Formats: sequence, C-alpha cells, structure tokens
Amino acid sequence: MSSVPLLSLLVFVPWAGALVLACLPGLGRRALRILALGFSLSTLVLALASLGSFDRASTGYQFVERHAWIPSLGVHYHLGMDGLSLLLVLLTGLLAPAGLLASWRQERDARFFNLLYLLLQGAAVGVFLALDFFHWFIFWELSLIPAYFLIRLWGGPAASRAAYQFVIYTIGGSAFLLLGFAAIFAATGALDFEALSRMGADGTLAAKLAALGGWWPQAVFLGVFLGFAVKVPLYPFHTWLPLAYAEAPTGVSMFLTGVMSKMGVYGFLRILWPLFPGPLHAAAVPLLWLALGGAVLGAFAAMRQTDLKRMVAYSSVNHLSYCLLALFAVCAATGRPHPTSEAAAAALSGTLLQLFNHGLSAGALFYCVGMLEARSGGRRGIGDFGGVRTAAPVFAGLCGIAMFSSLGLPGLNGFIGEFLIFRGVWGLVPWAAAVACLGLFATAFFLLTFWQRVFHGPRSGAASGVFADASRLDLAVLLPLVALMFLLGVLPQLLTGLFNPLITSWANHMPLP
Amino acid sequence: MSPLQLCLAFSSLLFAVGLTGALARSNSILVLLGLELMLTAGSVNFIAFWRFGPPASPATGVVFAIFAIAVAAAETAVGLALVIAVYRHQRNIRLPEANRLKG
Amino acid sequence: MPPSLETLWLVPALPLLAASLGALTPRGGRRFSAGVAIAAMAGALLLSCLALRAALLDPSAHLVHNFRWFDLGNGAVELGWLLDPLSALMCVMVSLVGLLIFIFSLGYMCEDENFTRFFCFMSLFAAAMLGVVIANSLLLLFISWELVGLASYLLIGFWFHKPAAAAAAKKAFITTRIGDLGLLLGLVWLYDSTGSLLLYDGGNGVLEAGVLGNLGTMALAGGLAVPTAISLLIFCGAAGKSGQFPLHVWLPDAMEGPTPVSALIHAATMVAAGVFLIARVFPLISYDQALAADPLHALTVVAAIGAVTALLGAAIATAQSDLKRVLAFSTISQLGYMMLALGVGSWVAAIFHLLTHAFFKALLFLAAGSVIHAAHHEQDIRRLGGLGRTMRTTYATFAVGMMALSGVPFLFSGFWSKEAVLHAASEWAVSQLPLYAGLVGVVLTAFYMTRLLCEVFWGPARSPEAAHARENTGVITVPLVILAIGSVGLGFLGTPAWPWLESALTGRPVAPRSLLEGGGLMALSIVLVAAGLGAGWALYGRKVRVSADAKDPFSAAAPRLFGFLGARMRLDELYAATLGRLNTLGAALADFMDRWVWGGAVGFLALLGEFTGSVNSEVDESGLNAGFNSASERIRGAGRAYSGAQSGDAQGYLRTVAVAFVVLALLVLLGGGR
Amino acid sequence: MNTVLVILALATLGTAAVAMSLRNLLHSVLLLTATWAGVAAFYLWAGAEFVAFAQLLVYVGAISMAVLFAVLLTRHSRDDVAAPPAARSRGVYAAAAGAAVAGVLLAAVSLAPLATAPARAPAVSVRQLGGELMGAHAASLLAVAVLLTVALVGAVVLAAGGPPEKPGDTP
Repeated sequence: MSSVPLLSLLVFVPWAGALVLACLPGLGRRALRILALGFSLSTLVLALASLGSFDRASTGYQFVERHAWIPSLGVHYHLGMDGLSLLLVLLTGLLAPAGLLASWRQERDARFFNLLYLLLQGAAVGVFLALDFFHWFIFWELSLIPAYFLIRLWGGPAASRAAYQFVIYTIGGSAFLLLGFAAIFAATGALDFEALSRMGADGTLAAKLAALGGWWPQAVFLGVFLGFAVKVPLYPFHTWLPLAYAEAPTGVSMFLTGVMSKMGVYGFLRILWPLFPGPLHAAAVPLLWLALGGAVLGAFAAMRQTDLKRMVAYSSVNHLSYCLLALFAVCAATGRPHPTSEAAAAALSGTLLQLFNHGLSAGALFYCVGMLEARSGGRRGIGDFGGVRTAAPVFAGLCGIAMFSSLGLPGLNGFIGEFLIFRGVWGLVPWAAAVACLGLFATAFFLLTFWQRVFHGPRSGAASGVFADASRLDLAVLLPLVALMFLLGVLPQLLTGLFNPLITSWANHMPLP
Repeated sequence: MSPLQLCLAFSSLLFAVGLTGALARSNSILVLLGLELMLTAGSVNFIAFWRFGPPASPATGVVFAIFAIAVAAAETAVGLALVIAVYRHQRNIRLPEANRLKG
Repeated sequence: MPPSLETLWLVPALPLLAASLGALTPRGGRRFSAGVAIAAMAGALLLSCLALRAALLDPSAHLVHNFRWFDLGNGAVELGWLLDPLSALMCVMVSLVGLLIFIFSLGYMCEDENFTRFFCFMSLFAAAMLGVVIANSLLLLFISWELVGLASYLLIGFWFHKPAAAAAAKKAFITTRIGDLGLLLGLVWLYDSTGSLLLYDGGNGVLEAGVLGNLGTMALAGGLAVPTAISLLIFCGAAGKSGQFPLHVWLPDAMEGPTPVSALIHAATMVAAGVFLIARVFPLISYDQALAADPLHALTVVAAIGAVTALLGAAIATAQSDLKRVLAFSTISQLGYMMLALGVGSWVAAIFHLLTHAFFKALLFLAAGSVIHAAHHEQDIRRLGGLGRTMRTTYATFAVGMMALSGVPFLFSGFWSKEAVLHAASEWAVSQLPLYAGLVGVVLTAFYMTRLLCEVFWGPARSPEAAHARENTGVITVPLVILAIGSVGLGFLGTPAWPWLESALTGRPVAPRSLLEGGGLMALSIVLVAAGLGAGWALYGRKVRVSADAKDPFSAAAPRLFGFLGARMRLDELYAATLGRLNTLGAALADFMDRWVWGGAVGFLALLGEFTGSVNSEVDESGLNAGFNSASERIRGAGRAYSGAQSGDAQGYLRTVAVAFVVLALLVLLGGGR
Repeated sequence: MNTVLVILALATLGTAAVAMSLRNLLHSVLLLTATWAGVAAFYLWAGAEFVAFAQLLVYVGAISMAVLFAVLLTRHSRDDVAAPPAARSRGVYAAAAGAAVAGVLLAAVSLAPLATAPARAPAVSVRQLGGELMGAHAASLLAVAVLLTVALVGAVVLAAGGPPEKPGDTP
C-alpha cells in the first residue's frame, strides 16, 4: 500500500468529489446525492484499507508522505497517520456519510449543500493527517468556511447570527493560534510537528521561546492554547456552541459535534501537549477547574434547556470536557514518579475512547432530534412531544439506546471511555474525579428527563396526531451507529488495539517539563 | 568667413525666413510653404557640408538631399490635402480657427 | 477446570440470549418470547444446581476463570467469573424465583399488549442479576449492576403511558445512579490502589490477604483508612440498590411497575444485590476491623444504617393503605435486617435471611398480584376485604407468607433466619442498639402483616371489585404453592441445631448450638411476635371495618402519628425541598452563567469591536480621507491648468518650439559648449 | 568664388522674405517658385547638378503647381485680405522668434571651429550616384518610394473625401 499515496487520497478524494459536483450542474437530485454519498464513503473505505495494513505495534507515524513544498520557509507537504489520527479518520468516515444521509431530504439547492459538505469533510480529514503547521492550518481554517455557509444557508430561524458568532469566535481563536505559531517559527525556524514535539520534549523549544524574553513564552503558549480551547470548546469559550449546533441543519450538526469538536481535542493531544508540557503542567490546576466547569455546569445548563438540540449540544460540551479533564489530569501529574504512568495510560486511552464514542452517540442523538423536528414541523421544544414511544416504538428504541450510550451505561460504548477516564483521573488528581461525578449524575438526570418528557406519558403535542415511525432512511443511519455502540461496548479491544502502544509510550515517558 | 560658413549662414537665414513666415501668416497654405522653406534649408546644409567636407567623402550628403526633396514633396501633398479637407469644413483656411483638437 | 465452572458463564448468557431474541420478536410473537424466556430460566436453574453441587464439593475453594477483556497501557483489563457456594446459592435462588415468577407472569400479563417486550426485559434483568452474582471482577459486577438498574428502569416504566410510572422509573434510576457513583468511585480507588479489580486472582486478587495487607498499610485518606473509605463508597452503591435509609425513596414508587416485576426485582433479587455485594466483598469491608488506628469502621456504619432502615421501614409500613406499598416498606425493613446482620459481622446470617426473604417476600408479592389481578387492579386495602372466602389458595399461601415474614416460631423459615440475625446482633461487641432495633422491628412486622391479612382477607368485601373477585387459574396459584413450600422448607437449612448453610457458605465445619444456649433471646422474640400478632388482631381482626371509608383503628388511636407515617415521614417532600431545589438552582446558575457571564463577555468584546470599528471609520473619514481628497483636488487643478496649453493653435505650438530651441541652443553655446 | 555665393544667397533670401509678406496669395506663391530656383542655382554652384535638377523638377515643377491648385480651390475666401488686428501682434511675435532663431544659428555658425576644406570641388557622377542609391541606400530608396505612394494615396483620399457635409459639424 505504501506505493499508493493513501493519505493524500484520503484528504483529497472528498474535495475531488466537490469539484465533480461543481462541474455537473445538470445532475438530477437523486444522482447528485448518490454521487456525493459515494465520495463521502470513500474516506471510510480508504480508512479501512489503511486500517488493514496499519502496524499496530509501532508508535510512530505510518504511510508518511513528505515532499518539499516551500523550501525557503522549510515547509514540507507532510502527512502521517498514527493511532490517534487513524481513530479520528475512521470516526469522520463513519459520521460524514451519516450526516449526508441525514440531509437526504434537503430540498433547497442540494448540489451546493453536498459540495460544501464534501469540502468540510476533506478539510476535517486533512486536519487529522497533516503534520506540518503550514498546511495543517490551511485545513484547520478551511473547515470553517463551508461550515459557516452550511449553517447560514440551511440553518434554522436564527441561523445567520449563529453562523456568524460560530465563525468569528473560532477564527478569533485560531488567529491567536496563528500568532503563536508565527512566534514559534520565528524562534525555532521549524514548522514540522514532529520536530517541534521533539524540541518540546527535550526542552529546547522552551529555551528558544524563553530567548524571546519577557512574557513572550507565556503569550505564545496562551495563544496556541486559546486557538484549541475555543475549538473544543473548553468551558468559558463555549457560548457559541449551543447556538451554532442548534441552528445548524441535522446533518451538519451531526458532523460538527462528531468531528469538528474532536479537532480541538486532537490539537491538544497532538500539538499543545507535546510542545508545551511545562506551561501546561504549571497551569494544570486552573485548567482542571475549567474542565470540571464544563463537565458539571455544562450538564446542569442542559437541564435548563427547553430546546432539545441545545440540550444535546450542551451534552457535547459536557462529554468533551471529560476528555480535557483527563488530559489536564495527566498534565498535572507530569513529572511525578513512575507509578502514575498506569493511571495516565488509562486516562489517555479513556480520552481517545470517549472521543470516538461521543462522536457516535452525539451523532445519533442529533439525528433523533432531527427526526422529532421533521415530524413536528420544525418544533423541537421538550414540551412539544409526549408519548412518542407509543407512537413510534422502533424510533424510541433506537433513540433510547443512543441516549443510554451517551449516558455511559455499561454494555454500550460510552461506559468504557468514562470508566477509564475516572480510573485515570482518580489515580492522578483524586479530588477532580470526585467533583466530576456531579457531572455524571447531572448527565443522567437531564437525559432521562428528556426521555421521560418526550417518549413517556400519554401521547400529546406533536405525537398525538400522525407520527411516522422510523423510515428506511432513518434505519440506514441509526442501525450502523447502534450496532457499533453495542459492538464497541462489548469489544473495546477493536479500538484500544489501535492506539494502545501509542498512549503507553505517551504515558511511560510523559513529556517532562 | 569661409565659404562653408557662408553657406551655413545662408541656410540659417533661409530657415529663419521660413519660420517667420510660418508663424506670421494665418493662411494655412503659406504656413505650409514656410515649412517647405525650412526643409529646403536643411537640404542646403547637406549639400554645403558635402561640398566643403573632407575629400573623397562619399556622396551621402547628396543622397540625403535627394531623399529630403522627395520627403518634402510627399509632405506638401499631404499638407495640401489636409488644407482642402479643412477648407471643406471651415469654408476658410485660417489656421487659428482650426483648433478643435484641444485639451 | 471443573465442567460447571467452564459452563458457569452460560447461566447469565442464556437469559441474555432470550432477552435479545425477545427484543427482535415482533409484538405478535407472544408464545415464542415467553417460551424462550422460560426455557432460558430453566436452563439457568439447571446449570446453577450443577454449579452448586460442584461448589459444595469443596466449599472453601474459590474456583475462578479470568480472561483478558482489552489491553490498557502495559497491562490489560481483566474480567472473570467465580464459582463458590455463595455465588452458586445465589444463582440457584435467582433462577428458581425468577422461573416461578416468569410462570406467574404468563397468567398475570396475558392481556397486556406488550407481552413480548415484558419477557424480553425480564430476561434482561435475570441475565444482569446472574451476571452480578457470578462476577469475579468488580468491573464485571459494576457492568451487570448498572444493567440491573437499566432493567429495573425499563420494567418500572413498563406501562410508560402512565405519567406516574414514567416518573417512578426516572426516580428509581436517578436514585440508584447516585449510589452507583459512590460504587464507581470506590471501584476506581480500589483499582488505582491495587492495580486490579479481580476479587480472587491466585494470590493478588483484591480480596486476598496479600493485597488487603498493603491496602491496610496505606496512609490514612482524610482521617479514614483506605479500606474503610473504599468500603464506605462501595456501601453507597449497595445502599442505593438495596433501598437503605437515605436512598430508599425510590422503592415504594417502584411499585408502579407490574406486580411480577415488583416481586422479582423489588422483593427477591435486585434489592438483594446490595446485600450480596457487601457479602461478596466482606473480607475487604471487615478488614478495617483489624486496623487499630481506624477511628471509624465501615461495618459500624453498615449496622447503623441497617438498624435505622429496619425501624423506619417497619414503622411506615404500619400506616400504608396500598397493598403493594406495605409490602415495599416491609422489604425495606427486611433489607435493613440483612444490612444489620452484615454490620454486626455475620454475613452468613444476612445471606440466610436474604434467601428466606426472597422466597416469602416473592410469595407475598405474587399473592398480592393474584389479589390485584382478581380485583381488577384494585390495590387499596381499604376497598378490598373478604377475599379469604372467595380466593382460598391465595389466602392460604398469603397466610403462610405472612407467618414466615412475621417470624412465627419453629415451622416458618422467617423465624430461623431472623433469629440468626438477632443472635448475631446480640453477640456484637460494639453496641446492643441494633439488637433492640431488631426486636422492635419484629413487633412492628408482626403487627402490620396481621393488619394486612385482616384488611384484605377478613370481613366483608368493601368494593364491587372485591365482591366478585374469583380465584385465579393454576398458572398463577401453582407458583404460589411452590413458593409457600419454599418459605417453610428453607428455614431448616440454618437452624442452630443443624447449621448446614453456615458450614456450606464458610467452608468451615460449624458445631451445632443447642437450642437452650441462645434460648433466652429466642423466647424473647417468640413473645414479641405473639405480642405483635395480638395487637394486630386486636385492632383489625376483632371487628373488621365495614366500609371503605371507615376510620382506620390505628389512625383513630393516633391520628397525627398515622398521618405522618402514612406520608412516608414526608421524606419525599424533604428531598424535593433540599436536593430538588438545589438541582434546579444549579441548573439555573449554569444557564445564567452561560447567557449573561460568558455570553456577556462575548457581547462586551463584540461591542468593543464595534466601538473600535466606528472610531476607526470616523478617524478615517475626517482625518485621512479629507487630507487625501484635498491633495487630489490640487493635483486635478494643476492638470486643468496645463491642459489650457493644448489650445489647438498649431502656430502657438510652433512658436513654443522655436523659443525652446533658442533657449536650448543658447544653453549649449554659452554653457558646456566646450 | 564667394561673391557668386553671396549674390545667390541674397537673391534667394530676398524673394523668400517678400513672398512671405505679400498680401496676395497668388503673388507670394509665384515668388516662392523663384526662391526654389535660387536654391537650385546654389546647388549648381556647389557642384551637385543632380540635386539641382531634382530640386528644380520637384519644387518648381510639382510642389508650386500643387500649391497653386490648392490656392485656386480655396479661392473665394475674400476676407483673407483685410488683416485682422490679431495678425498685427502675431507678425511681431513671429518676427521676434525668427530673428532670435536666426541670431542663435548665425552665432553658432560663426563660433563653430569648422575646418575649412580646400577649394577642390568634389564631383560625383550620376553613375556613382545611381550606384550609391541602388547599393548602400537601396533600403532607404525603397522606403521613400513607399512613402511617396502612401502620401499620394492619402492625399487623394483626404482631398477627395465624400460629399461635403454641412459646415460646422465635427468631421
């Protein structure tokens, strides 16, 4: 497989699809959709192909493609894939087609919609594979533009404000990121993540930044941190998320919550942590409180929401804050004597599992809310439904499984990630794990309230009239996700096998400050 | 005063007369004629230098004089044609009135 | 590897298979799903009996089979199952009681349209409960534990179109979830401290002496020894699931579910899971007893909570008017007894009481179910009455169950198991308070069971439904009879004269105690039972109330107390006032923070942006542009002036050329001519 | 030798000056033809017979005739005679400019250290001239030929033009 430029294909096939769509204006709506779906599925097919020949034991990058691009700046077109990237590319491969299927009934201007969607997907895969800041940042910013238009043109009533806030907020963040990396480039002359993380590990990066003098090193760290914190989102920087996810069309919000938020965490794991172990260790405690804020207050805020989509959006904030909690706990424990590496390995593998599993469950939940919305003529308030389980038992069953997976019920995929995160965080920072339990309780509370208000009780509101059960399309989207939830719940080895050597190496020699 | 200097003096004066004529008269045709005089002064110069130039000098001066005469002829033809065209529009050929080409 | 250990994993797997098949069968496949469920339970029962026989061959051995689930860091997460007398006995109890209840449900649920889904969920529950019982890894135990919680959620909310049932299901899940969080933290702490969650793993299992040893030596965490803290956290989970004092509020509401559900889950098995868990990890929990430095021992807390719950449950049960609520509070009280037995150090007494209680409480619930089924879902005992004459079998089996529960001496199992608990309480060194609580409980239990018997079966039928209630078919009454036999027979396993059960469970031969030695306590308890029965008969038996709204003798005697107990000591309102409001406050705070604090900050930044934007454009307009415009104006003026030179006068041009020529020539001549 | 030159020069210059100042156009054109003849005589004096005859042929023959035609074609502009006041100041300026240019040129000629060549009259035969024309200057000869034809055609097009539009509209 090494002869075929697999990674470049992974990134550019969706874009090729977008190009093809652009050149075929006369295409019928149905053919257009099937074509778009084909291109979107290409990511999954290629990811599985790369999975086939992926060497599970090695911790380095594989299928590396490295060509000189701008010699004067020392910029290379450098793609590589390790356990983390493979996991997230697989997730993108799964969620992107699901998102497309979710917007199968998109009447308005389907061609442009699919075109933007494929652009977004290509950019997302690019972010996960690029290893040189230059074109990594291109993919990072490029994913915003289609997202903006997708929300703005096909979103709900307050779509324009939501899209505007979403893009300005994120671009604001990545502006700081860019400044940070400009300073890094000025100080070190290197833009390649591998080189930078080696420098980060042996302290030369910190030394070189310190050479800039004054408060520069902190400013650079803050800049890069802010860029990723906005994207994840970390607690105080999350106010754009509920509005953006609620107003986005179903397919897009599935992609946003499934893949885009993972870019932030990927950034933390791939770039911020290896490059700035020292500052992260120093700032660990306040960061832990932020992550806890996200987990606990995010869940409590969800209780308060009447709009179901905002509620699911808040649950995304909650779940992702757990990933960050685990990472910050590892950072807090950096440099402690050996025994913590076992807990760190658990925390990190919990984070990666949570990333993947949250993608599935949040995607399914958003789809279910989309189905409720479709059947109630656009209404998605928690009070607008009642007794849906009587009206649509199959749909209720699938949504129930997705909800319990998101709740972290053992036997489904959500539990493994959360258990490992708690196991890791308790080993490293016990008080943080105790506080995080509040988040678990609150998640259970608001999800069950959602389930009880919408599905249980006598049939009322939108469910009183004709309320179609899950159609074949809905099943086509939800069944694979639910099947994966059960499969990964029982056999997490399928995922941990991919990245275990990687996180063990991370945990064993946690980058010491 | 050597004969060369005399010839040159003659051509200069001829040139000055042509110039004065061109500037003084308001009739286009006379302006053209003034130009003709100035051109002829040029040819005189050629022949003067040829005549009093270094010995066995090639006949370029003469050749140039011939060409100068030919060009002058062509120039006069075109000039007169222009005058007639202007006359057709203006009904008179006073040069100061033919000033539509201005900024 | 003895065959039965090899096939032990089949015990939970069969019901799980039945559950998944049930889930896939359409609504019409009633016979299929019921058949598969019952077959699976029968299979599980058979395998459990084989496992029990194998376990009893060598009672002290813990036969273990561990396997690697997924690899994590340098090691791997391992799960496993365990065969020893305790787990085998529990398997037999769960599958036997489960089988009987499944058969009962055939009749009870026959006219419900979600019949298939009912059996699917019941099989799921049975699978999860058996999973808890055989788990050798605390992680596998926790997974099955949560699935038991899920099954109870689904089954309580089985008639989900009833808002009360939906709310009760949510309340049950949330309350048990709170307890489970404590259990999770305990597990995580244990995992972190010992590096493994396996109970028995050839020496370095959590419950084995080596690991416990270094656990004990760890530094005190917040004033508590590490094993104590972990045990208390694990006890939180047990308290949540077994409805102990602070977290018992969900159990009475759980009666919203169908009666077989109440019988199986909220009487026999699920609520017993908490007691089983403490019994399972008893070596860990009782280890801190040996730690001198430990100010507070976990078992003391367990005993205290158990005593309080026993008293509280019994007291409230005396004033309940709903048939199933009385039995629910009675279950809470009996579970208090089991926790009390564990607290005072005798887990064998607790398990013995658990086994006997499973049988007679299941019997009482099924009898109540039969009554409700016959009386067209009338559950209010004030409107029942006079069923003794019309439903003879149910009346007889209910009476057996009542006497077993009250602890009528010698013949009934309840007496022996309660006597074992009281005997253990009396030998407790720390304090005699649990013993006194137990004894008071005995009186109250006898009192409210007699009240129940008289109100439901004696006197006139007080409502039309009660009037034409007829005895149910065999499919309902046969399980009642079997359970009645069990309620009687099971007592003889653990009498002091022949303590078979204790030797089987602990593996050590136990010397039989003569009846006389503990005789004083036994005599006292017999007197108390008689007193309770007498009081009950006096108030309710002598003149049974004639009409539904006749005043209850107890409320006539002490109206305020009766009201207070009837309202379940207003604990629900207290919780709602404190936790409920705290919850909504937290939600409001979070939402407020999002909308105003963070949203406000973003708004302020946006405002700042706009302000700088407007300032910028202002400066631009007046400052830069103005300057730029005037400069361009001047240039345009100059341009216009020059264009005047293009006057169209040919001679003017010539004149200019001539003058220019002259000037240049002069320059050349006078200037650098040389 | 010089006296012939001076006489020739003075005659030519005189006729030119008078031609330029005459009121009547016809008279000035005719006088000018005399000027051209004077210049041809100068060429003869200088020894360049071919140029002299060319001068005579072209200027006296062709150009003056063409000018005469032009003057006749634009006959009826009677008002040309009465010199408008502006002409008075125009003449003064013109004279001043002419005098200035003459002064400068004469100064330059007199000051320039021109080597006076020996009084030998270099002769050039027509055969030599033809060789020159057809040899070194063949390209320029051709260019002049093209120029003449183009000028001829252009003149015809300009002069012929179409039917006379109304006076005063833009061409």
